[in-house]
Amino acid sequence: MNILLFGIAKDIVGQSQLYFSEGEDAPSTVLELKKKISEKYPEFRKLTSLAIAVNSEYAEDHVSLNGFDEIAVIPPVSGG
Amino acid sequence: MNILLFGIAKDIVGQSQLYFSEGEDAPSTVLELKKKISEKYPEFRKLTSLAIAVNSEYAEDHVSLNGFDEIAVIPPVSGG
Amino acid sequence: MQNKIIEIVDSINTSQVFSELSDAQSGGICVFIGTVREFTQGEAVVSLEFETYKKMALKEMDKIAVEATEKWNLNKVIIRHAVGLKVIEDPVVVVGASSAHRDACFEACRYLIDSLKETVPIWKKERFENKQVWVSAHP
Amino acid sequence: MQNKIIEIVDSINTSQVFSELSDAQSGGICVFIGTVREFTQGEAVVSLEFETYKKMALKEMDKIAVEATEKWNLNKVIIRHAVGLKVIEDPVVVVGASSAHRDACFEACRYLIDSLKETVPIWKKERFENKQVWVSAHP
Repeated sequence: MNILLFGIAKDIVGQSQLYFSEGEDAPSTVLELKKKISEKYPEFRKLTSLAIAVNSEYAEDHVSLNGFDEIAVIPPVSGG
Repeated sequence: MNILLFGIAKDIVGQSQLYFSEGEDAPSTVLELKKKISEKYPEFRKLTSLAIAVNSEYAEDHVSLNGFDEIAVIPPVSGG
Repeated sequence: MQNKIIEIVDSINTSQVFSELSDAQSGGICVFIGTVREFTQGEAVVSLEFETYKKMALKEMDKIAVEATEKWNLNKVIIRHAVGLKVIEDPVVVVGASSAHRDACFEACRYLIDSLKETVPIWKKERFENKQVWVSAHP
Repeated sequence: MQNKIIEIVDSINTSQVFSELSDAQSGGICVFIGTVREFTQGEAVVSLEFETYKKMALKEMDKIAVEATEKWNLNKVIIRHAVGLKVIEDPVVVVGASSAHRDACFEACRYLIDSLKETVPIWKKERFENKQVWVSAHP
């Protein structure tokens, strides 16, 4: 399972994608993904907000994830 | 005393200026001017509003007029 | 405030407006352009003709610009009106402002056009197929 | 609504915006342009760098444009954002709308920029002399 990283998320992780091997390691919901990355990279806890996009749409915590989805970490946006 | 006419005021009078000879004929205040032109050209009474400018500033009814002033009839504006 | 542009012109070039309002201290520019539209209350407009009492109109436009800069923290302000014969889609008026934050330029821009329509001695005659009307002249 | 322009570009050409929004049924066009300003909270900005999740950003921009046309009676809508390195006075975003009367285009224009700043996945890094900061990342 590949997770796309943008903006400060990319800086925190130090690379533009994050990889979870299928099976035990991979998060099964948006909420689980948020928890996993916040545990591994505590800097995420300091952000104003943290959203996850599944197939390029904002996804709520209960949404399930699978390896075919395009998943992205969306740190606080600041366009304009 | 020359009075500049614009927009529909010009159409009502049929020319771009109105002339009052000094003395008895000439209005001495803005209010008198409004009365005089509305009597002579009753079409002015049908307008939404009627303002007078003295030296290119809106002038209230009590303002006095003299032959050296630049006086203009300002029918309802519709710029923009 | 020296950074204001107040003009009555024969024709408006919309491509230059943003560079005229651009400013290193501004994060936002808001511009309103009034254009000639094809229908007024269901009737097809052929053209508009704008007339002005230029000396007074420039004074009134200047007052509005000064009032706006007193009400809001603006870096640049523009009020430019066209006169003469205009056809469908022609720009007839441009108002705009630049400011550090967007609230000020949005509110000022709205104020500029609303005030212009109330006080500036400019008159518009609408020409239709079979008649012509001085706009707002009659109730 | 087919009359909408939704784009993410490398650089914005402000001179074409009004002709893109012009329309025979419109009497008003309102445009907001966001530009890079020199100071943020008293500190001199050297440059801004914009990054986006393009596929999702275009979807979100499209949603905002559709919402605006549902809320107001608009003829044309534009939302165009630039990405990459930007310096002082560079335009970074253009939003705008045209409508028969000015109320609709003013309100829609404000809605477009406010919504864009809330939901569109675009990120801005401010570079100062001695540091760089992802805007809004931290409380």
